[in-house]
Amino acid sequence: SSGATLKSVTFAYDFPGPDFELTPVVVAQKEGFFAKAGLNVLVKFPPNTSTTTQLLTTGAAQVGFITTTDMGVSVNAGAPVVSIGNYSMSNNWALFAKPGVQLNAQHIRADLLGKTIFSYGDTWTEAMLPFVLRHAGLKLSQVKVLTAPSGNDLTDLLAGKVNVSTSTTNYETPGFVGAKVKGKEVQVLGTAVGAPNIPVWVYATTKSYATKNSATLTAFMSAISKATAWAAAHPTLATNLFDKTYPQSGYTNAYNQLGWQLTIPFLTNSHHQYFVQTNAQWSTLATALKGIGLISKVPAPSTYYTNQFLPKG
Amino acid sequence: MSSALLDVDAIAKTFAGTTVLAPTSLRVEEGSFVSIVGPSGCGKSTLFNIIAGLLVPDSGGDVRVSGSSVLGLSGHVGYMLQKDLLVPWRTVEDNITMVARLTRRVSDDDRREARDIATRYGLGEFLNHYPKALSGGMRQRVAFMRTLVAHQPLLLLDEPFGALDAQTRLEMQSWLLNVWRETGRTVLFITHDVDESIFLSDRILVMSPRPGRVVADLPNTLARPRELDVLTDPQFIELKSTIMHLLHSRESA
Amino acid sequence: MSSALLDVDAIAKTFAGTTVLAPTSLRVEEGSFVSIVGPSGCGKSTLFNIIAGLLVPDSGGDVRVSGSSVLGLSGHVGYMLQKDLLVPWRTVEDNITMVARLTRRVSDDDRREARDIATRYGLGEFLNHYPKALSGGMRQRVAFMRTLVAHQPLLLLDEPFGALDAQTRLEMQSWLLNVWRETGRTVLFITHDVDESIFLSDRILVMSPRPGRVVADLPNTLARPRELDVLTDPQFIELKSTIMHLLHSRESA
Amino acid sequence: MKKTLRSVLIPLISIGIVGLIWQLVIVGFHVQPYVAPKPWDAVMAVIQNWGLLWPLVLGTIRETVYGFFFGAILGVVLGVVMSKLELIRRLVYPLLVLSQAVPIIALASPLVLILGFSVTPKIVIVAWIVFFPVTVNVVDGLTHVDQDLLNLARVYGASSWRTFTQIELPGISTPLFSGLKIGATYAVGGAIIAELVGSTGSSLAFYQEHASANLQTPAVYGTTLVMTVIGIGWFLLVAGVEMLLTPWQRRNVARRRRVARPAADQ
Amino acid sequence: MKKTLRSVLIPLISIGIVGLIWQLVIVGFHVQPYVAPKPWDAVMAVIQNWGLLWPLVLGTIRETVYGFFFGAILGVVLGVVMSKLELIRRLVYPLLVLSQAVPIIALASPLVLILGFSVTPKIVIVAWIVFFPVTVNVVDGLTHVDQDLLNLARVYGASSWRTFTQIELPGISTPLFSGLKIGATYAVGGAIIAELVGSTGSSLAFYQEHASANLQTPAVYGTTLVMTVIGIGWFLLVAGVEMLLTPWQRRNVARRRRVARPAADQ
Ligand SMILES: Nc1ncnc2c1ncn2[C@@H]1O[C@H](COP(=O)(O)OP(=O)(O)OP(=O)(O)O)[C@@H](O)[C@H]1O
Ligand SMILES: Nc1ncnc2c1ncn2[C@@H]1O[C@H](COP(=O)(O)OP(=O)(O)OP(=O)(O)O)[C@@H](O)[C@H]1O
Ligand SMILES: [Mg+2]
Ligand SMILES: [Mg+2]
Repeated sequence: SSGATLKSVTFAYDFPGPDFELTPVVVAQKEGFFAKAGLNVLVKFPPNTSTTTQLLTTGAAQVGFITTTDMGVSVNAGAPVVSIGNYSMSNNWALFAKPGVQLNAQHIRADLLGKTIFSYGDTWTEAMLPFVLRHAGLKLSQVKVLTAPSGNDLTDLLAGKVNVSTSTTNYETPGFVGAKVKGKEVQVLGTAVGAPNIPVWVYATTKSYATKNSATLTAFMSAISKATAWAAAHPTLATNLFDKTYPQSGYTNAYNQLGWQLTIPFLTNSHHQYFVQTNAQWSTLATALKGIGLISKVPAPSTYYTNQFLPKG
Repeated sequence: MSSALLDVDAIAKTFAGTTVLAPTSLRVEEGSFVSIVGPSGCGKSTLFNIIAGLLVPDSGGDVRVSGSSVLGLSGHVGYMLQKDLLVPWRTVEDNITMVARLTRRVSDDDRREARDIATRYGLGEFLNHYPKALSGGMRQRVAFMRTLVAHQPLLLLDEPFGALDAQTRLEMQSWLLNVWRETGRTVLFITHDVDESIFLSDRILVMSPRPGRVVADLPNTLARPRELDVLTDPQFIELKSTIMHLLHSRESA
Repeated sequence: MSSALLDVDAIAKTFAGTTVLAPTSLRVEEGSFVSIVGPSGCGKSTLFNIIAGLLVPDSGGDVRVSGSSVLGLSGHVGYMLQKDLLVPWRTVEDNITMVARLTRRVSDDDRREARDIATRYGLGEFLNHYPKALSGGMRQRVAFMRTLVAHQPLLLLDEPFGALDAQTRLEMQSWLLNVWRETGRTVLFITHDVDESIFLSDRILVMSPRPGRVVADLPNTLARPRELDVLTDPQFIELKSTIMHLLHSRESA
Repeated sequence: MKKTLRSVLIPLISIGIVGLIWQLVIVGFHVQPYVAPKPWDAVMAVIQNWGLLWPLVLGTIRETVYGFFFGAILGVVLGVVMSKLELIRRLVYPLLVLSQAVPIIALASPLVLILGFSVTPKIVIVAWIVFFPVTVNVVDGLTHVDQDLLNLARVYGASSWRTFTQIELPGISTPLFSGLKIGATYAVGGAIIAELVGSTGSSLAFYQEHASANLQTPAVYGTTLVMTVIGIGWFLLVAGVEMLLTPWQRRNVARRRRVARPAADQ
Repeated sequence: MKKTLRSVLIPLISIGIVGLIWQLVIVGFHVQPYVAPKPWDAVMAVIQNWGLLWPLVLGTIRETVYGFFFGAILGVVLGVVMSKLELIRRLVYPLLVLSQAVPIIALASPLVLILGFSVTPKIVIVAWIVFFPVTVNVVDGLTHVDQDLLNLARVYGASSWRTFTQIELPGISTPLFSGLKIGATYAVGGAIIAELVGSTGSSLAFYQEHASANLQTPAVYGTTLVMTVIGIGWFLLVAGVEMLLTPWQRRNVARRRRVARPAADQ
């Protein structure tokens, strides 16, 4: 079909620049999944990591990519946004130590006691860390949390300035590889030390757009579903496509390859399903956010999401 | 209404409580050459600044040029200030044409005139020099040339020749007299050189020490053109002694 | 080796290819008062700047004070420059004590001296004024006071009284002569006023137009102390006419 | 008295006008509170959390003050040295330009690696930002100090130090204070960036970042208000010191006969 | 000729020295490549990726140039208006200080939201950073222009415009160019921050940001080198223009008799 008949949709990413988590969208653009669904999708990057919600609510974008914690606070702040599908189905947030340094789920208390933990100050880490500390039987005062929104956790970790860094495995591991440090990285998944196993990222839109553009959103999710499956099946091709689309991203192909490959396992649940959201994931999240005081009340889980646009079957 | 070109009427000036210029009146007929002498700090430059519109006098007085008040206005006189106020970023030639540059487009005629007089009065080799490379007397001459080429009918000259040697000073004086005579301009001239004041002017105003006021208005009827031998003329000598006496009696003033 | 306090030996100065000062030599005996007259731009100030160590002359010459070379050195003279170079951020009192301030701690004595002479010579009411609030003549007097209280044995004065009225000038001259006589200082004095040069000095050096050089070294044996009536002394008149002649014959020089 | 009142009132009016425009935009364009708050809500967010904010504000002020002083002193010293020694100027100038052309963030991270997460790197970063406008203005100012006044000092064989304190320093007061005012204004911004690169415990920057991540726009804008107030205050302080130290710029007569010897004369 | 050579050689030497120290630190302290690369590796990272970098560099230069020009003009205009109109100065100065005390990042995001992701917000941000030092220096410079020269213009009834072009503008050349040089130096840093906040994908800033996330330190430091070179180049350009436009600062005699009428006289 010709461009003129395609419906334009602006997709707001969660980070000011492109990286490999954008692969499904790129594949959907470049392999024609969007076009076949009658869509012309344009990617927009926010000026900083906390503006995606504002891009959506001000109409600058129609569909967005955001963390579930951002969804939590946005809804709490009264922003009329709604999640229309998980991007990842489980929690790959983890603690990392310098290669060769002791970090083990079995004796996590001893490994963390008195240590310095790096955090970007992101809401996700803030929400997860209390679970880990509680699990380890530690009070906040028994560790040192370093917050550095403009820092670089890997450099600080490798240079020995912090003992533990926090991130998701798909971003941290390629970084380690890029650093060419000897020895395998030491990581402990948050879920192994008490963090709830809930998705980190979702696709979202505004309530009004969802009401008026149900067909478009269904088409979008259907195309993204096919593209995600294709990208998971052809990781190398998909990553090359990403690199070709964003040649000046500054990331190496190796980094993107590894990053995407490490992302694939988190995209599906135990039933090999994409996207499907549950009441449980949202109420767990909301409770956690309320627990650290980020939101004032725990709303019904259905406030956050709808599965109505997911591809059938 | 009088036919005086300049009519200063009861002008006084007080700086922060100190009266510098007592109420002073003076009239200058069109085409006349009037000198002002007076002790240092008596308010001569202040008077000029008021006439030129740079200072606003205490309320009550008025300054009229050709009958209309110019209090606080400017643009009606050619004024050579006591400092040789050259523009540091302009060459000698461009400093001489500075008044044109400040008021309109500088024409080739302006430039030619500047070059001509600079060459005639010994600055021909310095047309492209910046002021910092000039001697004190050369700077003063440039400032004087700038004032003359402004072609204003009323000239205020504040010690224009103070830094010049006798010979150069004579040249400048005769040039000034020529211009004055030929173009019918009116000149108000501050000097500390009593000889000079008598040699040049029609009238000499003597001012008292601070707070300054005009204590004598002496007509000078010596015939023109005056040659150097006028210095020995009895009328000259008498006038000079009158002025000297007025100036020296200041302690009692 | 001579006993001259100042010995200027074949000093010349060229600015960018133009010779401003032809090789010039002069000797000044300790305790003498020497005047320099010469046309505007002939290099008088340049000569002073070289003696004071502000300018380096062309190679070949030398300047000796008390027998030792001071080429390019400074700190050995009291120098009043042609510009009344007051420090804008200092009051009159502080400007007078500026030399002390530049070289050592200002003492209460320094202050007292400054206040005394300022009061004696008509600036008592202006001790706390900044220079911008002074008249031209007042500025020049402050600069002169500053030079005198520097208490240097060798004084270079570049037209120190050019902006003063006759009466104030007389006061300053007699003060300078007093200081000179009582403290045995040596004075080199640039002036455009030939009367002044004869009235004050032991010797008068006449310089030629640019490139300047000393064309005459005229001793002045008029008896001291000299009163105002010296102006009519035949010796005075002869000396004056000699100097005038030398100055006016410049076209042929 | 009346003058002081005016010099306080007029800036307040202008801030009031900004607040009014802000309010009108929010109301007029129906801007939702999670996009941008009303000015009064931002102010309230500061007042209500003042207990929490105050220690953070104090921390930022401390970094600003120390950083400004070190930066100002470094700026003057560098400026003086560079204006005196041609070779040093030529060698060092490219490095100074380099130091400012590099984005601060790119510098801040290695600095934190070297100096740790204490207050030190923050002071260093503020000083790093502050010194540059001071140095440029001091270098350019010193190369244009009135040559005649310098000659006066030379005639009497004044030492370099006395020439500097008596002639050069007062002679460059205008550009020096221009540089200091520019530096003072940047100091807060520098402290904020430095705080973003790493703090153990809390900081004003992180408080804001956190509020931003959580869509608490009143707190975000409120924090910006607080930072701005610190910046304006610091600027005014420097401008006030300039007024105090350069009386000859505004007065014809010095205020009064000094009785005690001023320190500058020693 | 010899002088030009020297003025190019000495900065190069100083950069060489920095490179040497850098190399020595890396080798001497066994700094791992993921913390900081050897200088030569950084240079190589630039050379090898030049094809990729060049368009990004061009983009950054474009933002810098436009932003600088708008900022410089705005700075001069604001400075002039503020120095002439006391009321405007009092009203506007707090806002200017405000504009700089607010961290750029905090401003950049709303700006990008309003102006979109084009080159416009980047130019605006660069101009925003550049104008301030210019304005402060112009305001302070104009309040201290030689009163006697202004009087000269007043005596002859010169218009405000001619007084400005003939007396005030040349009279503030030193502080004006100090401000412009400071602004020129900041311009690149401003462009980089702007790129971080408002680029759709490709920009020098993002190239670096991602290289940093990659721990490709040679590329990170190489990009910094490139940014620095742009900054130094821009600074030198402004300094060169200053030399050209203010011959009276260095010469005793104007270079030659002008034949054509210069534009300034019109
Ligand atoms: N830096 C310079 N560059 C070029 N020429 C200069 C420089 N300084 C002075 N001159 C020239 O040197 C000559 C002598 O100047 P100097 O000031 O010594 O004269 P002077 O005898 O003191 O004159 P006056 O009586 O007018 O003060 C002048 O022609 C002047 O233009
Ligand atoms: N801005 C000012 N504030 C205070 N006093 C001032 C100011 N300007 C001038 N004066 C004073 O006014 C008086 C007269 O100054 P003016 O310059 O008119 O004197 P003058 O007659 O020109 O003297 P001279 O022959 O020395 O040039 C002086 O005592 C001076 O100190
Ligand atoms: Mg006067
Ligand atoms: Mg001279």
